[in-house]
Amino acid sequence: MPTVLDRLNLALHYAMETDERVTMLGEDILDPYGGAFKVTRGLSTKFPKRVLTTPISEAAIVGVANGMALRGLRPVVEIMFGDFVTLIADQLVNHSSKFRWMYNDQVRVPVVVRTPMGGRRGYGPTHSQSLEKLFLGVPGLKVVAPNALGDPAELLAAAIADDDPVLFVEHKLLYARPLLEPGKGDLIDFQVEQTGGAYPAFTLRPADSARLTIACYGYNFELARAAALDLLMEHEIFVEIVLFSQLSPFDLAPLFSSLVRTRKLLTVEEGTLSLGWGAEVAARAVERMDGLRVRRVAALDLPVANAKSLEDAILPSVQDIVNAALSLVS
Amino acid sequence: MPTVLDRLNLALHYAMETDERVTMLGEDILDPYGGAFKVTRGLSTKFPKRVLTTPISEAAIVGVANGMALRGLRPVVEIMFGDFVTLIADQLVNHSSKFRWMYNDQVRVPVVVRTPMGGRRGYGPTHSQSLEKLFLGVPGLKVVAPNALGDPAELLAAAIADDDPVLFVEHKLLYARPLLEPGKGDLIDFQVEQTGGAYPAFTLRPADSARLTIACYGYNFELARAAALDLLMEHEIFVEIVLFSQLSPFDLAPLFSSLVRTRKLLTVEEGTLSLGWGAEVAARAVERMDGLRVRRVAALDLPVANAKSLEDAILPSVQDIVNAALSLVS
Amino acid sequence: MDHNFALYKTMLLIRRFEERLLSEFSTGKLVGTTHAYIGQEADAAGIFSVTEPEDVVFSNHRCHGHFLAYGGEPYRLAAELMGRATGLVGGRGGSQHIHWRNFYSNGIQGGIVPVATGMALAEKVRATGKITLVFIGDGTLGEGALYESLNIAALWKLHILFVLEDNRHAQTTPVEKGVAGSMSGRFAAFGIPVWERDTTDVLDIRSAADETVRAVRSGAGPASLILHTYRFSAHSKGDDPRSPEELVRIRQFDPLTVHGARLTAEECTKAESEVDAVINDAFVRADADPFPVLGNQVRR
Amino acid sequence: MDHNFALYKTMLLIRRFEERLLSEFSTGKLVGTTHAYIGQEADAAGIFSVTEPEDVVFSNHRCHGHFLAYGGEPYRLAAELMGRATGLVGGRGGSQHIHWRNFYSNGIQGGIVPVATGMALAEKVRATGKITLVFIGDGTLGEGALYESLNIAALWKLHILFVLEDNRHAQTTPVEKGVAGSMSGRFAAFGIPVWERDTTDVLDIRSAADETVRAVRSGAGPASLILHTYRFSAHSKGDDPRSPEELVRIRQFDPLTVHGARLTAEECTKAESEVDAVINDAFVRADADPFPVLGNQVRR
Ligand SMILES: Cc1ncc(C[n+]2csc(CCOP(=O)(O)OP(=O)(O)O)c2C)c(N)n1
Ligand SMILES: Cc1ncc(C[n+]2csc(CCOP(=O)(O)OP(=O)(O)O)c2C)c(N)n1
Ligand SMILES: [Mg+2]
Ligand SMILES: [Mg+2]
Repeated sequence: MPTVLDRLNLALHYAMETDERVTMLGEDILDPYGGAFKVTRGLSTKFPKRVLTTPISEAAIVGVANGMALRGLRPVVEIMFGDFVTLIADQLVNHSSKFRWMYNDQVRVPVVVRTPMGGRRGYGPTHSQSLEKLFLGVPGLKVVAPNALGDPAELLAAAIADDDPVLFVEHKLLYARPLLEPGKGDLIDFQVEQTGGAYPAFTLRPADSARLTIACYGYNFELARAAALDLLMEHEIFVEIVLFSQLSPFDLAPLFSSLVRTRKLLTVEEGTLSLGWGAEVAARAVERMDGLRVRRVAALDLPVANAKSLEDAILPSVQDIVNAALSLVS
Repeated sequence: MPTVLDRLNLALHYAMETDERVTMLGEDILDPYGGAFKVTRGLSTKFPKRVLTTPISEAAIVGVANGMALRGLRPVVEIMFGDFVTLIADQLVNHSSKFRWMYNDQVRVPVVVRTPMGGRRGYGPTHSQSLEKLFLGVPGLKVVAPNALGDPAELLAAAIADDDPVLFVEHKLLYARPLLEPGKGDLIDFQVEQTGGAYPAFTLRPADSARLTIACYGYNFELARAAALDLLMEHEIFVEIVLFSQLSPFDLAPLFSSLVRTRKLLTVEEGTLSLGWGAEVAARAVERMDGLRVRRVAALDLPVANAKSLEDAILPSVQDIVNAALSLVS
Repeated sequence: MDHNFALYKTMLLIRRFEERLLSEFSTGKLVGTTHAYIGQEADAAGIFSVTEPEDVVFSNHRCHGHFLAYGGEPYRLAAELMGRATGLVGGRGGSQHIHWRNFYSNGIQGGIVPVATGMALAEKVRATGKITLVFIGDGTLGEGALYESLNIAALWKLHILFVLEDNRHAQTTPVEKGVAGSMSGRFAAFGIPVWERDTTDVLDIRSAADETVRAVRSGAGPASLILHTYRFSAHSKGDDPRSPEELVRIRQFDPLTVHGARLTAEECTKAESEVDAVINDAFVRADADPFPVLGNQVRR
Repeated sequence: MDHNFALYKTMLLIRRFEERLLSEFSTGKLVGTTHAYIGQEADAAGIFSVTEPEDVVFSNHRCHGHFLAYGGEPYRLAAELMGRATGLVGGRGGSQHIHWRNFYSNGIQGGIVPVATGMALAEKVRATGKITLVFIGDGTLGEGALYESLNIAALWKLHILFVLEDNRHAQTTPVEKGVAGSMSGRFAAFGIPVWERDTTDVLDIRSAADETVRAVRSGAGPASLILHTYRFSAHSKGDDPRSPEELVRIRQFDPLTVHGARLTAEECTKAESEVDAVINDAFVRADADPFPVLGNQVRR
């Protein structure tokens, strides 16, 4: 199977081939290097004029992309590490996401900002964060994250085709992962339902009736599956998993369907706990349904340390998910 | 009674008088202008050397304050409008809040960033937002908001005395408000309990047993009280209000005490709904207590329009709070 | 001369529009805030007399003058400022956030500069022949995003003109407290050529603008135009900490007086009455327009 | 000469430290990433030979060389890089995020510059006589926060030295693709005096640094020191897209060779063996140290 990286790279190639408005911008994205994580590899060789390596100017790059988008192009920006989204916050919050509504729907801002997030590689406090939560709920901005189950190529293609700005969050550890196949490997015991449109959600239903629902996105689907396996093997607890591709706006219909069955919600994410993605998921779920039980698993509210012993303690583990699940069903 | 503005101004005067490490930085903060909202009025006349009017460089100003704090001073920065916190995101998230922990507790970063937030003045999409939610949950950063009940002077003094960075969020409409007095005016029917330390919370308990708890902060306490009055007069529903000064880290003990009594939570804030303050409040509440009912009132997930007819429709109203309360107890 | 008359009339239109606006605040018809262009009219009038209608413009918080000189309709602007559904952006944006044809504005200092840079890139890629203009004030030299954009515009030889209107103050901050070193050096450091004028004479400005616009349109890369000028009114609606003497002193540079000297008394009167009619019509019409209502867009 | 020997030894210490570090990655003792200072040693050695021990230093992602020349202990740095509790910051920071005495570093390009500017302000207010140094690379000229800081430092006459190490590449981007116009112009535009050298001779660098440090310490305001140099190893651990020819060509500027020519063969051997002992001790000791554990600080 191709890896997530292969598929993302393919989507970029395909988008550039089929739509000449698509333009790449980012730091060190030219061949032979092809970007810090190689996602843009091959593009500059094939499309030398439309692949622009930029100075180290995150704010301006996204600003430039906003301007390009306002004037008819479809820029795709790479921010080398997700930790630097703090530098593009003004462009995303006060420019990209506002123009369409503020100008009374007379313009569109088809910008995609791609960036790798996440830790577990020992990169330390400024190169390991999961900061997507800063932008969840920003009106006018979509936040989307690929995973190893849905096709990352289709997801990225949809983001590029979107008329509105999209922050596209790629977990570093996903790049090397081969795509999963429903019915194979540890998916064998799950029935997989896909719902939603361009940024689909996947509901994994086990053979027997589930006692809780795990909501997650991106790389944490890998941990969630491992936890589900453990819960089944060690504790005979069946789990449903709802895997989201679209993080914001929050469209939680498939989760609600699952919660009708299980009435117990466990959210899993790698960012710090407080006001993470899971907070809004939990809040919406309980506003909608009385009597739910809820737990969240996330990173400790600390920076991500460099030393592995600390990083492992700070970021959520499979065991943390299992423990939370057990406390939820107890 | 003095206004909130009077008390904030007094706190700055007092801090500069009593601690020569305290230094003010901000755009247009010199007399006779004294800052866009006059909070720094009089300071530059009294302490000409320690009040520094800056170029329009939000990121650098906060960076400079970080450096000053690392080297023994206690800077207080004014960001002219809260909408510009997007420009200081990198300094707050990747510098101010990280240094202490990242440097193994060997340094302190006693920075205060004060900024006016909020709408209802017809300032339009880039001068009316409530963006504090971007920084709620950032590890190492405190977010604090004054209100008209607690003493804003004491609150700001505490922030300046804090060894850790504090984002101090002042709602524009609070400035002109006179301080409230427990037992007077519309507070007459409430018993007010203060809990917590330097950034206290206030629990307002009505004469009779309450059917729901409203959690709020800052200016929205004004709306919450109006809603409570309406609920009592029109619907004979008693309400408890828990008013927070410390928004982050989330320390919700007084809310939990109230919820034990009411088991119904209504959060109120002016920022946009999705992943606002209320999301984390709701999530923590339901993680802790099974069977709670929850509603949130916030702005629509849209930019804040300039026209009053639109702004009023977008921002939460007293009637919105009343309606949500009624749906909660129904 | 026709062309002198047209320039005068543009400046007068701006002046009267802004005056009317400020007065409407006292009648309560306007809420929020505004930044009047009074004193700087020669900049906009001069520049837009040498641009093409299809050129792209990104303006800032002080955008009314730019918009009117660009050819924007006073009525639509008035309606926007009064929060009417017929406003340029349906009342959503207000004074600082407007858009019409190829004219855009936003209220974040500096943030518009990379956006304009990207617009210039798009026009270059699409080979439309349009140039892009972006307006900043002296105070906006404080914002880092500006320098990031200058670097990119120069590296990629974009067809963009950076117009710096130095009215010697940023809100209440005089340039000495806000700008170190030299203004022209800020552009020159990036290899961007600089045209600089210290004048309120619209003809001087027009000729400098003509040179820079030609340079940019020739495809040589970005250029900058630094115009030292004066703002006569307060920064926004608020108080003005400048001394009364200074306010009197700078009025001697009134661009209407300077250029008005080239017109006959009849021409001046004619301009005055034509402009009055337009402004009055704009505000009266706008005032009769409906307020916008919010569709049923988003859950509460 | 003692002083030539000391400079040589500092450079050698940096070189051997970085080499050892890179090799430890292959043994799996190190995880994460690192940015080696190999090739640029003369910059740090020259500069820190003329600063005072109490001066304040803010360094960037490529900080090991600065740290060692500052006088930092190789053992504590090695322990940090190996993620040990005895590391400079207990393993929390790693390669790019260290702090010891008045030395600080962080991994965000440009973000450290305003912080250093604020440090300089604090030292000035507290009249400590200390100056502040901040290190940036050519690529970091892309970041807006830098220019905001230059403006402020110049306006407030802060005692700060901006050291720009131009190793002609930012990661894989050659300066021609990243930096428009002139490097010195970037500082001059703000009225900040510039010292500029294109050399890897530590004595030249030392003398330029001496002049700039004196200028800053005199209280005249900020200054900048631009050092054009070469990076011999890859940007970080990753691949290096430069051609093998280029890598050979630039080795002729090896600062160890250039300055080594001033030493006797015995001196060189002596330096080599002393440095080897220190480095070996540092890594061996660090390797025996415990890993940090997280206290029970925060709820899960
Ligand atoms: C990022 C940002 N910071 C601050 C402000 C508030 N503000 C609006 S206009 C202004 C002064 C601008 O001065 P200048 O650039 O000289 O333009 P002028 O008003 O003189 O035309 C300030 C500080 C803003 N709108 N955006
Ligand atoms: C804000 C930010 N953007 C990007 C990076 C990733 N990055 C780390 S070093 C580097 C290149 C820096 O080049 P230069 O300033 O020339 O320093 P050098 O590495 O050559 O010493 C980049 C792009 C970063 N650390 N911070
Ligand atoms: Mg100005
Ligand atoms: Mg470099």
